[in-house]
Amino acid sequence: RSGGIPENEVVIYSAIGSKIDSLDPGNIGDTSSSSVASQIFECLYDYHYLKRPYQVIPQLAEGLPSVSEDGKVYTIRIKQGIYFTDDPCFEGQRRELTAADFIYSWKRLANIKYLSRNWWVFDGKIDGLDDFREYTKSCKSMDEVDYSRPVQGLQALDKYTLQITLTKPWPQILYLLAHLPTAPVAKEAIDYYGKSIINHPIGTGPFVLDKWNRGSYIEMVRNKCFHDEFYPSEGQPEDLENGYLADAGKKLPFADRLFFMLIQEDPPMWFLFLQGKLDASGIPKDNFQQAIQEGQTLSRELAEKGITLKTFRNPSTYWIGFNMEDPLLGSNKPLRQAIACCIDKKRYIDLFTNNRAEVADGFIPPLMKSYDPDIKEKGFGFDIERGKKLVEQAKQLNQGSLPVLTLAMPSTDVVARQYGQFYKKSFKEIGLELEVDYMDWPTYLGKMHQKDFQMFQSGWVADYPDAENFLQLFYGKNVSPGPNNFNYVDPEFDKLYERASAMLDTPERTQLYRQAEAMIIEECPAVFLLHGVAFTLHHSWVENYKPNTFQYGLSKFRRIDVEKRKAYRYK
Amino acid sequence: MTDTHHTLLSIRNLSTHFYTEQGLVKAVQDVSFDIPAGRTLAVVGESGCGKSVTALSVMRLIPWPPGKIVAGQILFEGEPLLDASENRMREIRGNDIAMIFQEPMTSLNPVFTVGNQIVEAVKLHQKKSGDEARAIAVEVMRKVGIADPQRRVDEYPHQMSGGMRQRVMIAMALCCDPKLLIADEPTTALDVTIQAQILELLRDLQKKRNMSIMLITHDLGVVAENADDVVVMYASRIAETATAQQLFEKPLHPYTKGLLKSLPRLGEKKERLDVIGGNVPSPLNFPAGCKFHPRCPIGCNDKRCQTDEPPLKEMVAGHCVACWYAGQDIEKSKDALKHNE
Amino acid sequence: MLSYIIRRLLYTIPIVFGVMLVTFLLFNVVRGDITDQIAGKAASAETRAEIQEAYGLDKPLFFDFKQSPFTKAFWNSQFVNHLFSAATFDFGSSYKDRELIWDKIKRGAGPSLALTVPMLIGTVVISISLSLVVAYFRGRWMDYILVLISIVGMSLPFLSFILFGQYFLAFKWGLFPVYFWPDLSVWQYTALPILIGIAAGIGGNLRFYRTVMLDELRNDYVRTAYAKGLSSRQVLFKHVLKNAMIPIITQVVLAIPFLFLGSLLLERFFGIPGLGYLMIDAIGSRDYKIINAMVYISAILFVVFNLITDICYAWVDPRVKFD
Amino acid sequence: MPSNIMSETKKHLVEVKDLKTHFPIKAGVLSRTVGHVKAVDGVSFTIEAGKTLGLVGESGCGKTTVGRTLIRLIPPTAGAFTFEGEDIFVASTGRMKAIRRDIQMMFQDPYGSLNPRMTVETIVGEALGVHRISTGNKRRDRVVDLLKKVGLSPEHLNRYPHEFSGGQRQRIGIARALALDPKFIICDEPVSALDVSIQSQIINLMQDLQSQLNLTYLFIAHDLAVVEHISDWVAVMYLGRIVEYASREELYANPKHPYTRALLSAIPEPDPTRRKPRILLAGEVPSPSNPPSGCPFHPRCPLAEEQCRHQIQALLPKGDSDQHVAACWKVK
Amino acid sequence: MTDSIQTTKNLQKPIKGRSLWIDAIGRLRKRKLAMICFGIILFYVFIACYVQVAEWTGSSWPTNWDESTGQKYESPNAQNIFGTDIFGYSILRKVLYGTKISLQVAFFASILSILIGVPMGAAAGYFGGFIDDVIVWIYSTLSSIPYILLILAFALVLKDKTPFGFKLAGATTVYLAIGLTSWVGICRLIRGEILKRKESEYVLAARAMGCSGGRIIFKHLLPNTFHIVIITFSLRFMSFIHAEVILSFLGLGEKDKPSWGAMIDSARLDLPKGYWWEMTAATLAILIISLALNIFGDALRDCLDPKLRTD
Ligand SMILES: Nc1ncnc2c1ncn2[C@@H]1O[C@H](COP(=O)(O)OP(=O)(O)OP(=O)(O)O)[C@@H](O)[C@H]1O
Ligand SMILES: Nc1ncnc2c1ncn2[C@@H]1O[C@H](COP(=O)(O)OP(=O)(O)OP(=O)(O)O)[C@@H](O)[C@H]1O
Ligand SMILES: [Mg+2]
Ligand SMILES: [Mg+2]
Repeated sequence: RSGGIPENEVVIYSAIGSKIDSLDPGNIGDTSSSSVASQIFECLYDYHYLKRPYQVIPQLAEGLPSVSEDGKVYTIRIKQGIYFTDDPCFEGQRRELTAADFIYSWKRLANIKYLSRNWWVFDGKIDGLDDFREYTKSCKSMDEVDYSRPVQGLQALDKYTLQITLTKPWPQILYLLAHLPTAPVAKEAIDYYGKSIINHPIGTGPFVLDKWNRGSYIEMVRNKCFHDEFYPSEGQPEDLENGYLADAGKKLPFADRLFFMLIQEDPPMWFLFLQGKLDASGIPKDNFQQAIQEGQTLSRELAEKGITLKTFRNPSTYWIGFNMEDPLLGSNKPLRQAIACCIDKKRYIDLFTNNRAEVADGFIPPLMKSYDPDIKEKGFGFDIERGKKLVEQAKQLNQGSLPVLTLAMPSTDVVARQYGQFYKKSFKEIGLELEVDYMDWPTYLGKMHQKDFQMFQSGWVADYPDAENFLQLFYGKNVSPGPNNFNYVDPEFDKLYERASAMLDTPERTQLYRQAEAMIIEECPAVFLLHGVAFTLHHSWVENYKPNTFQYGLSKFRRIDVEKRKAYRYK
Repeated sequence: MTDTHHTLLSIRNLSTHFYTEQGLVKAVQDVSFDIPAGRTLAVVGESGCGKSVTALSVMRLIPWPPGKIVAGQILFEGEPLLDASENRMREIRGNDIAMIFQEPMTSLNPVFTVGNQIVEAVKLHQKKSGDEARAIAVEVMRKVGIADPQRRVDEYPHQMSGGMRQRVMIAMALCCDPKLLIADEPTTALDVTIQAQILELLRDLQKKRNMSIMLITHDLGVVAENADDVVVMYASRIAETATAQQLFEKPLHPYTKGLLKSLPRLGEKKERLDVIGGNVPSPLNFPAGCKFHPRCPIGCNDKRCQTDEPPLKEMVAGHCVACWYAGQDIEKSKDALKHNE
Repeated sequence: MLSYIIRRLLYTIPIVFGVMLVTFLLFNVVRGDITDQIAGKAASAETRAEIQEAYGLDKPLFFDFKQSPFTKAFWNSQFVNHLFSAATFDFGSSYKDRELIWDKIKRGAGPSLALTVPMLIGTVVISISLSLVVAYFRGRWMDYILVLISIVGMSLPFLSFILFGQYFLAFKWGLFPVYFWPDLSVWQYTALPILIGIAAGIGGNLRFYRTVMLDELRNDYVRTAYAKGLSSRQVLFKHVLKNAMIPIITQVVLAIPFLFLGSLLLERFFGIPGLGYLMIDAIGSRDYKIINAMVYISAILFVVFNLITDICYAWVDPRVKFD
Repeated sequence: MPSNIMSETKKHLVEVKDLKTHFPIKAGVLSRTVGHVKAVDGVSFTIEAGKTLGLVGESGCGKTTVGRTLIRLIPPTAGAFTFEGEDIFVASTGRMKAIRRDIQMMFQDPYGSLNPRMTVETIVGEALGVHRISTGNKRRDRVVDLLKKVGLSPEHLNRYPHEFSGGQRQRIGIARALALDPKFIICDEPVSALDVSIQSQIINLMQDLQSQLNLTYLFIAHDLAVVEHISDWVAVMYLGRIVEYASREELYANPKHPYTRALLSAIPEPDPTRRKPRILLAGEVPSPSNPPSGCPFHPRCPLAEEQCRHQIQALLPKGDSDQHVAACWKVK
Repeated sequence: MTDSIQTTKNLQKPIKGRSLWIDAIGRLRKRKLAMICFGIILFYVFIACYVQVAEWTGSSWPTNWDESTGQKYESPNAQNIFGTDIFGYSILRKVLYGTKISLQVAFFASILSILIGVPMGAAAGYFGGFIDDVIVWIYSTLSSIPYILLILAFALVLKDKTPFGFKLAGATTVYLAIGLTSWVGICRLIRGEILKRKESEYVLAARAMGCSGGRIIFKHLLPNTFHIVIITFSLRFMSFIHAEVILSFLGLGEKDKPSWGAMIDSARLDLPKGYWWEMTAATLAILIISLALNIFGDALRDCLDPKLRTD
């Protein structure tokens, strides 16, 4: 093959839909970048590739952490013999991963001069780290910060033992230790490359960056220094018959080279997939009809080509939020509820998502353990009559007619406009008038931060499989500019949240979560619309393709049948 | 035109019309004449009588719309030009028949140097290299009396005086040694010394290369000195054809007579110049019968003149005239008219 | 003339200054600042403050008039810093991904130009040639058909050209690659987008040039040229074309500065890593530094090419005088 | 300038003093000025009100340039032009507009000077509008009147310049210049493209107007017979300078300068039987950018001597009258 | 003048003098195709006005475009001649309704840009010197700033202002913003044309006659550059129809009302799914008016060129 790729190499081609801004794990904030950087960097923990519900397993750590009685001190052993990939910054030495690297990386997150977007991960959680952050404020620049300054809560007991002391019990830390921003980086690399570190990601993962043509593609090759890692030998019962266990116990990764092609438009992506140039693809909205038949199975045409469809739930919920500080909406519960009644969620899903979603009644997505199967009864379904009645109540409450409401829409594109039209029409059904304010993302963010809006369309994709991640969105201390954009403050809810979030995963906690959810539904700071369901397609030559919504570094599991692909391409 | 010279260009019953908004302009009607090789034919006549249009018709350069050659035949060396292909016309234009346009100011391309425009013609027809062509261009420019031609070749038309532009046009037409030169008022913008020089040059070329010239001019002095034959046109028709000698000695058509009379002559002390009374008829609105009759001392009273178009009759050998009363003394004719009544 | 050129080049200073002032104002007054964008979704107030400090966004927009103009503080404003960065061609790095802006421009300019330059040349050459043909055949079927085609071409949205071209020419018939691919050479993956760009651009250009040509075609010098025995081709492509050059130059030369900005849609649909999206992206994400750099470069290019146009005017048409 | 011309006690309508107009010659990519075309190089003359000065001369000697400079279409390089006692070259723009009502020009290039997108009516009538003289039907009547005077018919009112023959265009130009009833008309070859009968009509018309309205003409022409007929005074130009200046009778009867003589002898005779001897000028026509030293005519002059090659003689009275001046060493 | 030329005997009443424009209109009348095209343009304008009036009077048709008349994505059928869109709205109604916004924006913006660009370009070209410098400075500055940014700024500045008691809202902002930013192109073209023509003899003649600079520009020079103005108008017109949507995109202008540009924009998502009718309907609407406009423009151009006049 041309392009300087050796004939016998196994190459995986994937598409990414938006530009990668950074491959520095400390500063990564979007899923595209995460899915690329996760091939290079590893965290202490990871999710199991096959098992469901999602389960955290050690990655760089030897095992799960040992937690102290009070739930505040975590002691973690790190695997020995894990090396950063070879790089000029290590001056020819092999560089082993140690506990100190974690401490350095996390202090770096805390370093305010580094301007990380991921400080929220540890914000207020680790003993002494906030003081370190305070200290960095006094430094003139990023380089001046003295990383040798001790932090009480981050101790390396020995070369391979890491001890974390929390300010309060926080069981979700486990998930965050599987979150890419906490991946370790080497201080030598940071110092050596300085500002251009963004171009030189140096990690411990299965692949290393070979070429990064920004705005075009990223090429990675197998990391020669990669530690031993093996394909999982257990999974769900059905995984065996689905062939996911054929490679059990084999050394990872299977591929020699990865290409991440930046493809921002759907048509070329779809064409490339059909031509066999891309190994896997989502289904563009445009081509859904072509790919998926009635009843959500793959169309004959594609099935004959050997293409396989995989569907899976996303831990996501989308909603129309209300600004509870808005003088009208905040004090008019019937109005909020009326709005909740007026939206035909089924139709919404049908029109805009090709039915790739489930109706949401509450905010906890069905894939989470704490999802309440009876939620339907509690929520506000589509009911015009009820909506009209509620509007009457709302009018009374408002002592007169209702003014025009405005909705902040974080996008100006066609789809957003269609949403807008849909909402307007729906509001009209129950006699409300809606004005939709389309704006670009930064403007929207600014408005959110300044609480300068009435309603907004938004959603949340959970960072980890714990409903706490949703609950915190309504926590009184998290109001804007924090994640609680509803500016919803309810002392009772807060108490509930505080209690539940410090608990380990028990049925009691699930109960509390559901109780909290019910409270929110009743108070109605948001109209929950839908939970996402993802559809992906892959070609017959891709083996071990099991979707996983929390884990990003998946390329290492994939195996490619090169001959089959060749045959397809040249057909 | 009883001559041993063979006929180079022969125009037969040529009619060219313009289809304008206000109506049909019959700019040339039924015009026939011959130009023998090596001779000069002068075309004189009223301004607007169709001289330039006749010339353009020969070149087949009448702009369509609105103009069109509607009838007639033009034979060049026996070849019918009106049937020739556009490719054939291209070979003829510039090479066999060259034309000097009446408006030297606008007829030159404003964005090319005059040298460039001459060289272009030379290269096209003589297959000369760039330097040779330029040398030829400089040479013809010198011949037509342009000072400092080395520098002037690189000037643009707007930098030249009217006379110079006219001489550039002449140079352009002469540079390819055409067999027939159509010169539409070639010396109007030239002073007499230069005019004499240019005419001398033309005569010279004529002698050397047996070139024929169709000379359109108003200057009867130039006609007298240069033309062998003369065609007098009036209101898009031929009024009279004769040799120069015959014409100046004994003009037959009343228009020609009037023309010669109104000529200002050197040394002649006149308070007012003689004119032909009456107005030029508009081509949209020609009078019936003889077109000159409203201005003609006989015609204005004569029935036949007012209704019937006089044909071109040969009165003496080589002297034709289109007038019912040609050859008769005007006074006599008037008497005759009275008799008739 | 030399002094004219020098004088015009000196205009670069007020023009660039004006452009930068206007963009700066637009950006700060109209668009708000970039802090939210950098900070991410859950940033605390202190992070935001820190970001402002790090990027100098906490400085006054213009001069600090409370200070005396002789102190450093007076000059230490955002605007002065931007001017300074422009004057030294040191644009710094992008707010968004922290890459050096020069690197971005250097990397993107090649592909952008590879796309747009052939596109411009193709469009201009083809549409001028066609326009001469059309003007010559004015009023005959050839003219009508080409006019019809060009109007249809103009009415169709650009996107349909792309979708159509990509689907049929590339995907269905396999004549071109569908998209950029690392093992393809530049001319392979730009061929189709160039073709599409030309096809979409010809309509309007053809209409424009046709009008210009028609205006020249009836002048007397054309008659003279025919009288010399030149063929229609020579008359049209030499005499008429040069006289029609002024509007053509205006159209073409002044399109050149924009070439380096690339073509947004084509780049996105064909994966050409050019500069097309950089500007739009930067406006969308308020990456003022990128905008500043791009605007600065295009202002300079614009002034230069404006001057070139004027010199070309005088060059193709000797009647045009400048002093 | 000899005192006898300038020191006339009579008040002159037009006084031109030492007029110079030079065009820069540009070369190279940067169009640097490499020299000057001295198109007009020191020309002085005066015209009494109601009289005609004929200006004849070599083609390219600067006649048009003199005319254009006088109405400030070309900036003068030096000199002064006094019209009715007012210095035109220093007049303000507003004043110029008023002055232009009184000074009109007939252009040598009839076609080029007619706007291709204007009908004859607009072309001829425009000046009436510009100077707020008449509007509407009145204006049209005036235009029709003018057209008739120059031998065009009212049917031509709505036609555009390209639809006319050369002579007809020239007459449109004449009508335009006459529209304003100016006091002074610069006629740049106004009748060159006209056939003799129309030419006579026009010249008669111009003379009639002159006697009726006391018009003053600067009459540039090549046709010496016409010039003789219409002019009171005649100036002969050669290479940017006046070489001879005399009253009509004097000049035609008794030409002094060799160039004038050559000119007169070169007039074609409208009679094929009479061929007269002709003074043929030899040698190169000099160029105004690189004029020969001394008398500009010397390279072509049959009388030229050593002195002519080095020195140029001022216009001095020659012959019987001091009104007859010429610039030649050889004639007394 | 006894022997001066007498007029032809059969002198009819002098024909009424006409100007270039009256002449051109007279000639246009005789061209069938051009008149048909003019009729089409009038028809479009009529629809636009009708919609406007319907909106003022609160009449239901066609302001009821946002009422479902069928299922989503119905292909063209008897009830919905052009089919329906994603919400089941009739595309025919949307096209009709969209006429108002699209025409309004395209017409006014092109006229505005010509009204600004032509005199500016002419003044720069004719007077040269300082005036030229200033105008060149203005348009260089405007051209160097990214168009989107500029138009956004103009639109934001204009939005909801009430100059002379006239509220700028909706489409008005859009066409003002487009018009105020897009005159640069025509300005440059006209400047070039004027530079080329200002030294011609007929301009000298006009100056000699005492015409002022303004008169020379407007009466003598501009009529000779009309062909450029006309073609620019018709080209601009079409590009503005397409561009209108950009501003709506930026959250300005008529937000949720259909215009042809917006229809094309949303239809592009449907096209790959095989729902071709919305795109087709909007494109056809644009195509027909642009054909009409271009053919009419060409005819007008020809009629304004006296050298082409015939019968
Ligand atoms: N393009 C045209 N459209 C309409 N009429 C025209 C056109 N060209 C010429 N004519 C008319 O045709 C007639 C003959 O014109 P032509 O140019 O041949 O005259 P001419 O004899 O050359 O006169 P002159 O000596 O003045 O040049 C004139 O009446 C003129 O008005
Ligand atoms: N715009 C210009 N640029 C440069 N040189 C010019 C320009 N206009 C005229 N000249 C030169 O000035 C000289 C005089 O020109 P002018 O037109 O006055 O001559 P003229 O006496 O009118 O000649 P003619 O009788 O041929 O019209 C010529 O040599 C001409 O080339
Ligand atoms: Mg003629
Ligand atoms: Mg002259």
